[in-house]
Amino acid sequence: MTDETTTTGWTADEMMTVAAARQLRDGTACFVGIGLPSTAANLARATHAPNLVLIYESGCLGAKPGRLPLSIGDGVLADTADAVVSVPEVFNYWLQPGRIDVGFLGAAQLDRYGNINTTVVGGDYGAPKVRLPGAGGAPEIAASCGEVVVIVRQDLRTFTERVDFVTSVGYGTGPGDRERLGLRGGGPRVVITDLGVLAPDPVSCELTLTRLHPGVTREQAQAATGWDLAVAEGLTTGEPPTARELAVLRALEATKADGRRQ
Amino acid sequence: MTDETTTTGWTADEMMTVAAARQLRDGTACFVGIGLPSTAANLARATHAPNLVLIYESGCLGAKPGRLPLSIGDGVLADTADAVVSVPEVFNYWLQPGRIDVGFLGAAQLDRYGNINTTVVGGDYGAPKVRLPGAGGAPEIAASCGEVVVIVRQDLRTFTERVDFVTSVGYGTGPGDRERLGLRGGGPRVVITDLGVLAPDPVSCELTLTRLHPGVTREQAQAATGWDLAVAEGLTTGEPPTARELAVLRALEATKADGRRQ
Amino acid sequence: MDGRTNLSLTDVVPRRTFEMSTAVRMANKGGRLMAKLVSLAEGVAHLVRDGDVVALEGFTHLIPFAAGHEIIRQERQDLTLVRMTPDVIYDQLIGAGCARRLVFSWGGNPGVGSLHRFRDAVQNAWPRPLELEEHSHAGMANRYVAGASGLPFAVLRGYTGTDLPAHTTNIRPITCPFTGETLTAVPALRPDVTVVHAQRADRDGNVQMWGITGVQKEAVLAADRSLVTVEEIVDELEPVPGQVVLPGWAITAVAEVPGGAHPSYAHGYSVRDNDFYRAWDAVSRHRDTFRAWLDQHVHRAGAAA
Amino acid sequence: MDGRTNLSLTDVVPRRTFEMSTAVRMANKGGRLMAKLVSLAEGVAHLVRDGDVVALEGFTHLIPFAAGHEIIRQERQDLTLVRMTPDVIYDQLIGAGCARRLVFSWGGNPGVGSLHRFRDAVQNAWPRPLELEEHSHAGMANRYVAGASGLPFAVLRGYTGTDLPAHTTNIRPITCPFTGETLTAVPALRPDVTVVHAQRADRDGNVQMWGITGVQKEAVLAADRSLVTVEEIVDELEPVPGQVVLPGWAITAVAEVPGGAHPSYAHGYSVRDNDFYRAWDAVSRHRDTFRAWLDQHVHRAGAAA
Repeated sequence: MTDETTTTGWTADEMMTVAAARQLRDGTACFVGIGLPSTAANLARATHAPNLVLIYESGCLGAKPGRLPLSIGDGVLADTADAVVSVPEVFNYWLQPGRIDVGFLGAAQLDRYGNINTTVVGGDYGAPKVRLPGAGGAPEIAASCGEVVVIVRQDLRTFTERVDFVTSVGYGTGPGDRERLGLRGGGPRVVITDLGVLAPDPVSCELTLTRLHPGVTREQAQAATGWDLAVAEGLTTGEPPTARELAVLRALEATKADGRRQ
Repeated sequence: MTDETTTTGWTADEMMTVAAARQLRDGTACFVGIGLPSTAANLARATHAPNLVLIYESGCLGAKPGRLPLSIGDGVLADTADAVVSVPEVFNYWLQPGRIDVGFLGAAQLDRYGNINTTVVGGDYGAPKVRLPGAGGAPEIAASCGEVVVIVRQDLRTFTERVDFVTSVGYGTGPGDRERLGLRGGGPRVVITDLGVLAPDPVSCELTLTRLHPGVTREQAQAATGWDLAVAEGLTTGEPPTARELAVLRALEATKADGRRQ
Repeated sequence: MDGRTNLSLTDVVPRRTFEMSTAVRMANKGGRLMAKLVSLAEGVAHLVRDGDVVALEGFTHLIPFAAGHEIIRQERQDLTLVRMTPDVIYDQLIGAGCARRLVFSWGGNPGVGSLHRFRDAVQNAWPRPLELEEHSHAGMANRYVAGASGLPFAVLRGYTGTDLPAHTTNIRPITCPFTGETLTAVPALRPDVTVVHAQRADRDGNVQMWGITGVQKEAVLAADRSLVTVEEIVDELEPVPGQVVLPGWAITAVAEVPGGAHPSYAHGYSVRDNDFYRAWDAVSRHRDTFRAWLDQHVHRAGAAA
Repeated sequence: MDGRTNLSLTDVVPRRTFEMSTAVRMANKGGRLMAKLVSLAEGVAHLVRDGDVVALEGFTHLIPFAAGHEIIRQERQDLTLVRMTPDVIYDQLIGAGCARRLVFSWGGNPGVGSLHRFRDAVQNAWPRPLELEEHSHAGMANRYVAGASGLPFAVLRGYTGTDLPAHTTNIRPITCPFTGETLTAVPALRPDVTVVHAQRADRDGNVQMWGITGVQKEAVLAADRSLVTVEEIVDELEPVPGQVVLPGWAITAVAEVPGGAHPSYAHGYSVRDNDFYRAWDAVSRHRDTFRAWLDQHVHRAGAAA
């Protein structure tokens, strides 16, 4: 989270997290990565989606952490889970058959078809300019969850015409690609950024700006996008964070500091 | 067990069970089926092999039952096991990789190469004269244990030239067959019957009479065998049950009755 | 059964994930349903249908006998019965005429002997013919694993050299793409409905079982629909060593049926009634004694409940 | 370490079951060995060899840091390091120059950021070049499962459409022999040695762990040899909810190393030292600060022990 608070009383990261949390429907099962996805999912659970089922790849099914974990394997996740299963089981019995409604992913690079790179940037694979952590659970989360929500800060470095490496498939090279590849999940339903919300066009599968966060212009969004950004006809401006959302989010963030000496 | 006690003070079934128990070395891991194998394995554990590790296909690893279970899933097995694992795990992680030293099998029919039938007798598969229980864990026990011990009553119905159905492979049609089939366990090392002990000839793989129980003649053994029975040059007569073996075995058998109302 | 468990099941939907129909996906879209608490009769009425592929699992322990009896009482027909060890529970279902086909790996009365109703069906087609598809335990267990994993098949070292592959198309060779080695493939089991018994559930339908848990988790997760009978429904599932917990959202319905595993047992609640298993040999040996038993202990017991 | 644990390891034999040499099979014939209780230094000296394929597993929880430090102190070379999440522990081993090759699925400092020693090795070949073989978590987990199962490969729905298969020959398509569907195969992982940390062992070397148990069972069972460090050795393993028990006869050696997972944690014994993970970012960012840390906290700490 950046510390820069806008004149409207919240930061762009806070707006992004709140917008992402709002995407999560109560009673669904959500495969959660650490960082922004975990924060947003726990915000959703603490506000409008008390029955959101959080699945962490460490094997914690239905975790109900009272504070934000720093890692996907924090003890609080196991302590509060409905069941703790092995890592092979979480991938084979729970993710792979399509039991998880929503996969929640971040990205180092994202292209217009929602493909994600978290592996290498620049140079070539054997000698990259920047070596990133790699795939983790993401390729199969992107393939097998009912749908994918991407949360990522929008800038020219991240929103690239082509990702340098396809770590996780969005819509591939366009319509029909997921079906051709045999990917059974629905793919990215929405991309939440610090500027607004993008969704794939139902025909072209291209990520299209559908909503701006309050105070953000479409020009700002285009300037932060490395391709000619499609804008939805009915482009709207989203609701700002409510006082309750902000209060809960900030209280959650404060627990992350507590967790340092858990 | 038959109730017919010989003049020497033990039944043929008792002699068979004692002879089978003696085949189990202390400290080995043994995959145990219910019935005679379970009785013999528990007799071994109560006498010369206190560290015998009993594996039951219900997922009980290292069970130490104080009484004979009636089924492979009796509660006493789970209560006394070092670990209870799922049924897929016991077959995939424990049996299949060859972690179990000895597989202990019974048979409805057995041929000269130690192949076992527990599926159908007579008629054809679709309309058999006698429908038997089937394979259970036996095919993979026979394939993957370090070695197999067979315990079976010897008579013309059971010891047949050819089994009507190969449920579990011994030496197939003879030397080299196990290797050709890719079976990684050693196959039947010994067959214990109520008349004596047979072992595969090292060259021909044919089951060969190597030992008679006290009071049994080679003619009796041949008369109970549906093929021309090979007899080892150094055919010996085994030791009768010791007083301790008999006492422990009878005490164990008595617990089976106790178990009726466990 | 217990009055508090008779909620309606009309909105229960299949859970076959990717194989779900569009209509069902839509119905499920607003949120994942927790398992419904139902009566046993309701659960069977709504979830077990004529012609279904039905798995009643439980490896000696936790066998869902009460649910099997309810299936007999509701006179389900043409079932394909799936079970690693079709012991006394399937002897009863087969003898009652519910089954058209049996997929299994070991059909006996454990520690006692043969299943006479099963034999009568195979050898004499009584009360109706019974098709068999026969596997090994390792093969059946892996077929459930594949089903639970959303894979079309599983790979194992199994069946090689036996006569089993000659009698089904569901055992085939497969080559390792790395070593060239030949192994064995079996197709996933995907029952229409799986029924298991467990010790406890909470009011959200989260199920807890312990002791020998066999292949129950896999059988439930492999199925389109699932019904779990439990010894008791509790407010809070106290953790127990050796427990397997199935989240309520992975289960279709839960019914409280104390003693629902008898003559099998529920670790911590009851012990195996070995006398029953021994007595079954005589009861089941003849059609008349079997029918009399069925009438008295299943049909009339149900009417009294 | 503790005096009671320094039994000799000279008769410890590999456990690669069917891949065991004949000599080893004969040596093992008389009976299955229980896990030896050893000191950490002995365990690493006898079980981790130059050039080995080594897996140190533990998914955030129960990471065997102390064993990793002992490997650094004993200056093992040319290791192929295998791990789903080569986080701070492998950053240390890579920075110390022990590794030639890394097989992994996610290399980061969880919740903090990048691994600077890992990046320096990949981007600048410091202190030596590091070959990568890169997978997804699902692929790595299934590779361990195949290893534990004695199978040459595993099948999953994975990697499809990504650029990962282009960079290794260890991701290949496989066709379902029943449906014709194309899936993905990955080869079994069979480490020469796996090292894990657990809460407890008894004197027969039976090991008990609970909480998040990750892929540790599979990693141990997949390996030729195994070393388990534990918080304590006890007379009796009291059953605990969520426990995984590994029988002593499936493990090569056990060493009592209280706090051996720090800065990771052992559920019920310690908590994750999140400050350490955060501080590692600065410590590891530069070669000099890393070397100073290594000298003070690994080399000198070992000399003092």
